[in-house]
This record gives sequence, structure tokens and C-alpha cells, in this order.
Amino acid sequence: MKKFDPDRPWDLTTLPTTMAPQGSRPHAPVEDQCFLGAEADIKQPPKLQEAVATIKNWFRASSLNVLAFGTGCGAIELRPLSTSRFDMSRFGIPGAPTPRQSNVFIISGYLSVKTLTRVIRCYEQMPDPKWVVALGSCTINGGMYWDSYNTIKVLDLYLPVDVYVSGCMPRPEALIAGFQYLMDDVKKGKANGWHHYLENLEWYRENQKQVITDWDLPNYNW
Amino acid sequence: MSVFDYTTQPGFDLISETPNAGTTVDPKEVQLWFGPQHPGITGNMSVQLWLEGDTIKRGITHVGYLHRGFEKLMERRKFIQSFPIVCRMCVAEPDTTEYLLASSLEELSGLDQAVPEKGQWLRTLVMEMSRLQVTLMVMGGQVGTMGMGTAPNWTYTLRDFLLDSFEELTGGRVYHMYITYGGVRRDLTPGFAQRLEATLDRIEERLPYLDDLILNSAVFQQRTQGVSVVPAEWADELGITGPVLRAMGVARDTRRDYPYLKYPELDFKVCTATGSDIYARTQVRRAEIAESIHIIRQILQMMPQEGPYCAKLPNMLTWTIPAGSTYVRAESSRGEMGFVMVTDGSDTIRRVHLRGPSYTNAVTILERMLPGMNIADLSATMVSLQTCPPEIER
Amino acid sequence: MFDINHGNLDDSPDVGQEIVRRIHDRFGDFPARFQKADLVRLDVPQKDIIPVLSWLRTETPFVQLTHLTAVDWLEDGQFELMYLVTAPDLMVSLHLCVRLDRAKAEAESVFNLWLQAETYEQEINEMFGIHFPGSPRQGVPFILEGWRDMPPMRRDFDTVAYCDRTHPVRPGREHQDSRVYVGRKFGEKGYLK
Amino acid sequence: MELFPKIGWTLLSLFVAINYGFLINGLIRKVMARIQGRFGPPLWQPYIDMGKLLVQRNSIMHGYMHWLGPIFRSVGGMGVYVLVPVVIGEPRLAGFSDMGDLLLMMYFMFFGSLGMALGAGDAGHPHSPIGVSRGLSQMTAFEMPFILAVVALAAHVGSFDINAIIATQQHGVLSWNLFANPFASAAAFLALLGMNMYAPFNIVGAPTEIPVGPATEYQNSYLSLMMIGRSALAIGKMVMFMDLFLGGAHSIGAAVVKILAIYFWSVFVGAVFPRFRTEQSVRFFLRWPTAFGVAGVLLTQWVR
Repeated sequence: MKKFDPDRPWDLTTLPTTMAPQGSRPHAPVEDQCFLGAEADIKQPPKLQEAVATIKNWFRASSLNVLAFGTGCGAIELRPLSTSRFDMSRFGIPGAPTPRQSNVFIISGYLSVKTLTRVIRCYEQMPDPKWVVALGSCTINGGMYWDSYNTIKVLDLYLPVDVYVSGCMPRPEALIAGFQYLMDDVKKGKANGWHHYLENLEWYRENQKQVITDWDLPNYNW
Repeated sequence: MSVFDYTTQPGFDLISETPNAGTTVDPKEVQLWFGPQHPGITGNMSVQLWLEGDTIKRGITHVGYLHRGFEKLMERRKFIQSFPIVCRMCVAEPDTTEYLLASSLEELSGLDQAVPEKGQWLRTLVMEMSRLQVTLMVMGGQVGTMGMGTAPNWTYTLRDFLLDSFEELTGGRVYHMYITYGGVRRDLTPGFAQRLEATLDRIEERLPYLDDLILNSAVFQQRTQGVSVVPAEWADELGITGPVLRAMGVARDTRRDYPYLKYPELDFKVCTATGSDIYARTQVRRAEIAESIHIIRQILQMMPQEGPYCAKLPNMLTWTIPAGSTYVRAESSRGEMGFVMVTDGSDTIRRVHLRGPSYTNAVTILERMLPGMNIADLSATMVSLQTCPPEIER
Repeated sequence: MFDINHGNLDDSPDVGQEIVRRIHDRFGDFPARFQKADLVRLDVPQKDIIPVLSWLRTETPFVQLTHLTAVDWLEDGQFELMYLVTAPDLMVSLHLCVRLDRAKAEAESVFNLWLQAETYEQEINEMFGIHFPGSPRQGVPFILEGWRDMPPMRRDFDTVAYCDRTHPVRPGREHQDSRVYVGRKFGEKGYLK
Repeated sequence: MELFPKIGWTLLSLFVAINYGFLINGLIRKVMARIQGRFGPPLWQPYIDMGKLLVQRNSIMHGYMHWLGPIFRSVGGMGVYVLVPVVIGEPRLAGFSDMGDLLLMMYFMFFGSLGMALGAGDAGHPHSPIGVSRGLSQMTAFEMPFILAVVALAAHVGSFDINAIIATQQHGVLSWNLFANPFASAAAFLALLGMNMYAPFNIVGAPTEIPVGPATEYQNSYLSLMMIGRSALAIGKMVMFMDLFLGGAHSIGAAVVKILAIYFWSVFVGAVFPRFRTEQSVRFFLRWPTAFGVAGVLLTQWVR
């Protein structure tokens, strides 16, 4: 897989620079089981590749299926968001009932350790590329649960977060704004936390195993 | 004791991941996790099911996905610092827990008579609005679990107009942090009553259509009548309260039986239905929507326009409450919610425990209703019992 | 419902006084505190609690267990179990409080009297480490998963220290413990022990 | 018409039909949203969804049978469509209707669902077999009134040939089978509610019970193939109903309008009802619609 090239930020398959150390694992086992759509070794002229990537990213940004998993209290604002007052389907953001058919994971608030296990499982089952929107102050730095023994404090140690929406709890308008940031980033090819996750799987696993004491997940959840 | 290990505890050998461990597994059974990632689950909880075809053989409820340790956190915080976090205990209906905390602390500090008249009226108003918005949400959600999108969209929007009123009154859409020690935090804004009245009119105008879509719908009746009946003899044994109890035809309501705030001065009836099935519970909720609207209208008329809305508070930094214990209760949309409050004379709470109706509804009742249920009815049953996980695990 | 010695409980003007008098007659002179019109607190010794509860459950209108919870009195070396038993038709509740030895945290289960006590006892077992022999699901994780530390609701469990040890925080976030903060800002005057 | 031009025209017609199916799908989402008081997604949202599904990666495969499921489904849908004449007297839009009859069409309708069931059963997720068993039992139930209705029409004409059935309806509006044999029409249009899988008969993929049912494990490109198959099947079914009951169409415009009208019959019913359980929907289809179907057959005999 290609390394991050600052000259081609549109390319979703290159690596971003965020806080985790890079290259702890060459690549997660995508290529072994990737059945369709593996575009790693296709030789194409860069111009054409860039144009194709732009079109692909536009499609990805215009149809974001949100996984139906209310992980925290922010989930109560997702129903108003999807119903008639703040109808989010007008942006092409419907809900998706299973991880296999969804693209965006809304982490709606604090994550208890028990939920984190399920969240990791669901996140890894989602097809690439996938994005994480984190709601609320508690995903950023613990919020008002900074001294709670059962919630994690910093979400991006465990999952790659593309957009944070702050507030407790964030209003539906704030979430819509967050989605617009996400769409812009996806269109520019900048929202590639999923790829960062694959590249640094071991680092993430180490962090995850630090809080999940009875780790019984497989190496990677397909 | 630094590291606690279950293996050293008595009863460790009773640990079993599955119920009836040791019995042979029926090859016809399929094990299925209903949740936590599931569109039909209420909140973030899960039910582990053993299915045979569409029929549930048995199941266990798993909670704890939302545990934040509120009771521990509140033991560490000063009294006034507990108010912002207490409303997070029940996400859908934060005002009940706010009121319970305020009133239990007032009672223990002996200042429960100091709450001004208007503060009490405003508390009653907010609690009743809160009940109304949750009941609307559940009415829509009830039929939403059966695959109709129209009614939930309507009721959620109506609820959203109520949330606008909350926002105007308290500054927050979902978490209000409005009821504090000694009264409430803000006065009414000018013209609030008219705007709330308009919202109530709007809800009332839509109610006949909702009746046609939900209660009068032949499909809904077929789906719900005689389904998930809670036997009447469970009522006392399991301490059932709220709409689940009133759907059995038992007219018990904390607002009337243990009068608090301004409810004794208000004229309302306790809505009951017969049958104790999902349909009866929906009927009770439908009647309670009308009753709540009626109550809110009365409150708006009877509330004094002038006067203080909050008592004079002690210095919050040095405030202590004498040792004691109490139990206060209030009627939420799900049933009786109560706070056990224990203080020890210091500036923090010694122990606080939320008693919620979901606690028995989601675990004890649901698990006993599961065998023989069709998996198609599980989601509707959970909504009709209003299993609210943040209140179970806190 | 009907007691031969005393007559019907429903007829008495003050149900709280009456039920406490009957408990005193039958079981012994437990300290009682009449807190509200609908709440009486009784401190019952551990050996008497099950007889009192079974008597209330079977022979009086106090048929509902509204809640069961525990308080950790670390200074006294004791746990306190609080049973709230309610007579729904008479609208009176009894708060029965039992002190247990903290070192030997074991209490008798009331699962046979109330089905729902199963869940309460499961939670108390998990959160306080009090064991209820005979109750189903003792030791089965209810809320926590993979918990290896001491039960978190005990007073000597320090949640901040646990967080510092287990959950990394974002650089730049300060702990604002209220006591420390008040003490720093207002001096000893604001700092209360 | 020669075979090869015919194949060419049929493929072109199929392509247009699939696109029309996509647009109708977008329109349905919009109309449903408006009934619910929402603004709704754009009309071309199905195209965007389709494009997105094609550029996402598939991460898991459950064996070749699982992969073949959507292919069977699409083949079934396309098979129905190529066998129906869209516009009367226009051989370029008649497809292969002269080579097959109603029985073959119904075979294709079964074939798609059965193939999908085979593929979905391979997924290994408990939701899939539950959804498959629900779907197959409901399908068996609604096929009963539908077959009775078809038999009634065929008995009236004396042939299963769809062109012959159209030909009997060309004597004014009242000669349409919708009015000529109202019992058979009632049976068939009630069965259509079940075929289209809108509420109250959307038990197969009920999201709040067994999320998306048989298609639980299907991912991006599989889903896009299923979208294509569903569009073809939907348009094929609507054209078949138009030919059977609404007297066919004399122009493309009339066909477009009639297809839309038939489709929205089930959409509007679906907007205002919750869904039945499996046994309730089976009971529903085997009660009044079947009685209507029997009455339709008897009516045909009586008219003769």
C-alpha cells in the first residue's frame, strides 16, 4: 500500500498524519480477503487516477449510511435528526441497520468499556472506507465523566476519529455541521482514519487491550 | 485490599455465562444477540436469545453498556456539583432525576418548606412537560418498531416543538439542569405560556390522526392485542408501577398516591386500561398524553405570575447537610422513580441510589416474558415496557 | 392482611405507627424513625431481618419490595443494606436498614420472597462485593465486564486513581477535583473535611 | 423481427426500465418522506447510492453460493421483464413475449427469490435463515391468490399467452380485466402488496426485528447488483400487471403512467400501516384474497 504523499491529498488510500506512530504494521490483512475493489496495484496515469479518485470520493461523500448503534446518550438526538424536523436524509444520510452496509459510525457520547468491545467489533466489520463521527465532550477528553472508572476518556486512542462534534449534548444542527465537515473531508480525500487504523493496527490493539481486560476478540473482525 | 478477584469470593463456582449451563444444547436452537447494535433495541442494551425458528425459547437481558458510575461520581462531588450530572441518569427524561435529587437534599437539610410557591409550580410544569414529551416519543416508537415510519416522524416532530419550549425555559434541549436546590434556575420568559399553549394545540390537533394511524389501525390491533401480557399477579411481586401497571386496570399513580409538588391542587385522572397487553399500554399512554396536556394547561393558568422562583441558597462551597437517610419518589413516564439518599453530615452525598421502573421491566419481567414470544414482538414489547438502559445501570 | 391480635391494618388512622407497633410487639424494640407521612425507617439487627421481611410479605399489605440497596460505612467497618418495603394500597413504605460486618460481607437472600430481588442482589454483589448465598446469579457479571479490581462502589475504591492507572487522558486536561480546587482558591475556609 | 436486433432492442429496453426503476425508487423515497413530513432525499439518490456501493470495498466473502444469490435475483428480475410486452403493437418493445407465457414469468419470479434464499442461507448469520423462512412462507401465501387470478384470466382467454390476454382488453376501458373480472383483479392487487414488500407485508427484512433479513451479510457490490435486480423485477411486475389488468399501453407515456399508478398503490398502503407477523400475513393472503381469486375463476366460468 502506498505511503502518504502530500502532493496527492485526494487519494483516500494514502496515510494521514495524526497522533499514532506510523508503520507499526505494514498493512492489515485486507489484501488477503479483499474480494472486489482492491485498487492497490492498478497502473494508471496519475491524472486519470486523480480524476477517478475525485469521482469516487464524491460518490462516497454523497451517500453516507449511518450505523444504527446508539452507543451513548447522544443517540437520543439522532431520532430528531432523522425525522421530520431536521431531516438528515436530504443530505443522503440514511440509517443502515447492519455494519456490513454502513459507512459512518456515530459514537454518540462516552463509551463504557463494555460498549467499546462491541464498538470495535462493529467498526471492523464495516467495509472500507469508513468514517467515525464522535459526538460530545466525553469522547474528546472524558467530559463530565473524567473520573468515572468505567468510561474511556480519549476516543482516538482506540478508534480513528474523523470528525469530533463537541457539546453535551450536541444539538442536531451541530451534528449536521459535523457531517458537512466530514463530507468535505471525504471529497478532498482527507478523511482516511480507516486507513490509519489498518496501518497502525497494533498500536490501536495495544491501547484497546489496555482497557479491555478480558480480550476475546479475534485479531481482526471480518 | 488492592486487587479484588472474584475467584476468591464465595459463590464463584456459580459463575456461568449461559443460563442452564450443563444442560445439553438443542440442535434446533439458534443463538442470537438482539443488540446492542440493533435498530430495534431500546437504547444500548442487549438480549441474548435462543431461538427455534421465529419463536424465542429463552433469553437473558444484558445491561451495563451505559454504566458511568453516577452513584460513585456523586459521592465524590459537592452537592451543587451533582446537579449537572444527575440529569444524565435518564437520558430521555432528565427532569425527574433532577427533581428527585433536589427534593431529597431539601428534605434532609430541612429546607423543603423554603421552596417558593412559584418554584414549585415551575417544577411541576417542567416535570409534566417532560412526561408528555417522553410519552409522545414512546407512542411513535411503539408503532415504529412494527415498521411504520409515518407516526414516529410525526410524534418526534411534535416532541421537538416541546423541546423548543424546554430550550426557551431552561436553555437546553435535552439536558435541562433546570431544577436545582431551592427552586428552579430561571423564571418564565415573557410570552412563554402562549407559545407553549400553541404547541399543545398543535399536538392536540394531530392526536386524532395518530389515533387513526395507531390505535384504530386494524393491523396494529392484530399485532398487539393479547401479545406480551404481563400477568396481574406479578404486579405486587415485582413492584410494577407506571403504565405497565395501569394497563392491568390498577389505578395507582405516584402523583396521586404520594402527593408531591403541586399535584394535589391539580385536577387529573389516573388513566387505566384493561388487558395488560401492548395495546392496553398504548391506550394508557394515549390517554396520558391528553391528561398531560390538560395538566399543563391548568398549571399555566394557576401559576402565580410574580414572586421568587428560587429560595435563598447557602454558600455552595461550604454547604453541609446533616446526617440522615430518606427516600423520595416521583412519577416518571415509565412509573415510579425514587432516590435513596444517605448523607453523613459532610459536604458530599454519602450514598445515592436511583430506583427506576426499568430495572424490573427490562430484566425480571422481560426475561420471564421471553419464552414463547415471537421474535417479531420483542422490540415492540421492549418499547411498551419502556426499558430505558441508562436508568438500569446508571 | 387480618391480624387476630390487632385487627385490620387498613382501619388504623396512622398505618406507620401501627405497623411499627406490631413489629415491636412481635420481633423486638427496633429503633424507628417516622420521617414522613409515607416513610418509616427501622433499624433491624441482622438476625431479625428475614423474619420481619417474610412476615411483612406474607401477612401484611407490605407486599412490594421497592428497592434494595447497600451503603458502605467504611469508618464503622460495616455495610448497611436498605430494604424499602411498600404497601401500595395503604401508600406507606418501611425503610428497613440492616448493618452487616464489612469483613464478612454476607447476607441472606430475599429472592424467595420477591423475584426481583435477584437483580438487586446481583448488582449489590457486583458493586459492593456483598454475597447473598442462595440467590441466583451471584457472581455473574451484571453491569461490569472483565472487572479485576475491588467492587467499585466500596468507599475505599478510589476512582480517580483507577482512572489515572487505566484510562489515559488527553494531554492538557487537568483534574479539577472540587476539594482541591476550592482549597486552592479559597484557602482553608472553603476546605471542609 | 430478426433475433439479433431483437436482443439489442430488448437489452436497450431493459436498460431504460432499470433506470426507470431507479427513478421510481427515488420518487418513492421522496413521496414517503413527504407523507412523513420530511423533505426527503434527492430524486437521484438511488444512483448515488449505487455509485457509492460500487466504489466501496467488499471485506468479506461467504463462498460462491453467497455471491451467486444476487445474481439469481437479478436474473429473475430481468427474466420477468424481457418476457412482457411494454407497448402494444411495437415489436421493438415487446421483448420475448412471443416466446414465453405467464407460467414462465411466474417461474422467473420464484426463481429470483429462491436463488436469493439459497445465497443468503450461506451467509451464516442467524438473521438470514430467519428472513429466508419468513420470505418463503409469505411468498407461498401470496402466490396462491395471484395464481388463482392468473388462472381466471387465462381461463377466460383460453391461453396463458400474455399477448392474447392483452388482445381481449382492447375494447374500451370497461373491457380491461380490472373491470371485466373485478374479483381476479382484487386478488391480484392484494397479492401485489405482498410481492412489493411494503408494509404491512415487509416482514422479510424488518429492520427492527431481523435487520434487513436475508441480505444481512451482503455488502457493497452485491447490494448494487440486488438494486439492479430489484428495479428490473419491479418494473417487470408492474408491466405484467399493466398488461394483465389495465389493458396494456398504446404508447410509452401511457406505460409510464400506468406503471407509476400500480406501483404507488402499494406505496400508499405501506405508508399508513405497521407490519404483520408472518403467520398473520399468511392468514391474510389465504383468506380474502384467495376467496376473491376463487370467485374470479368462478366468474370466468359463469361469463362463458
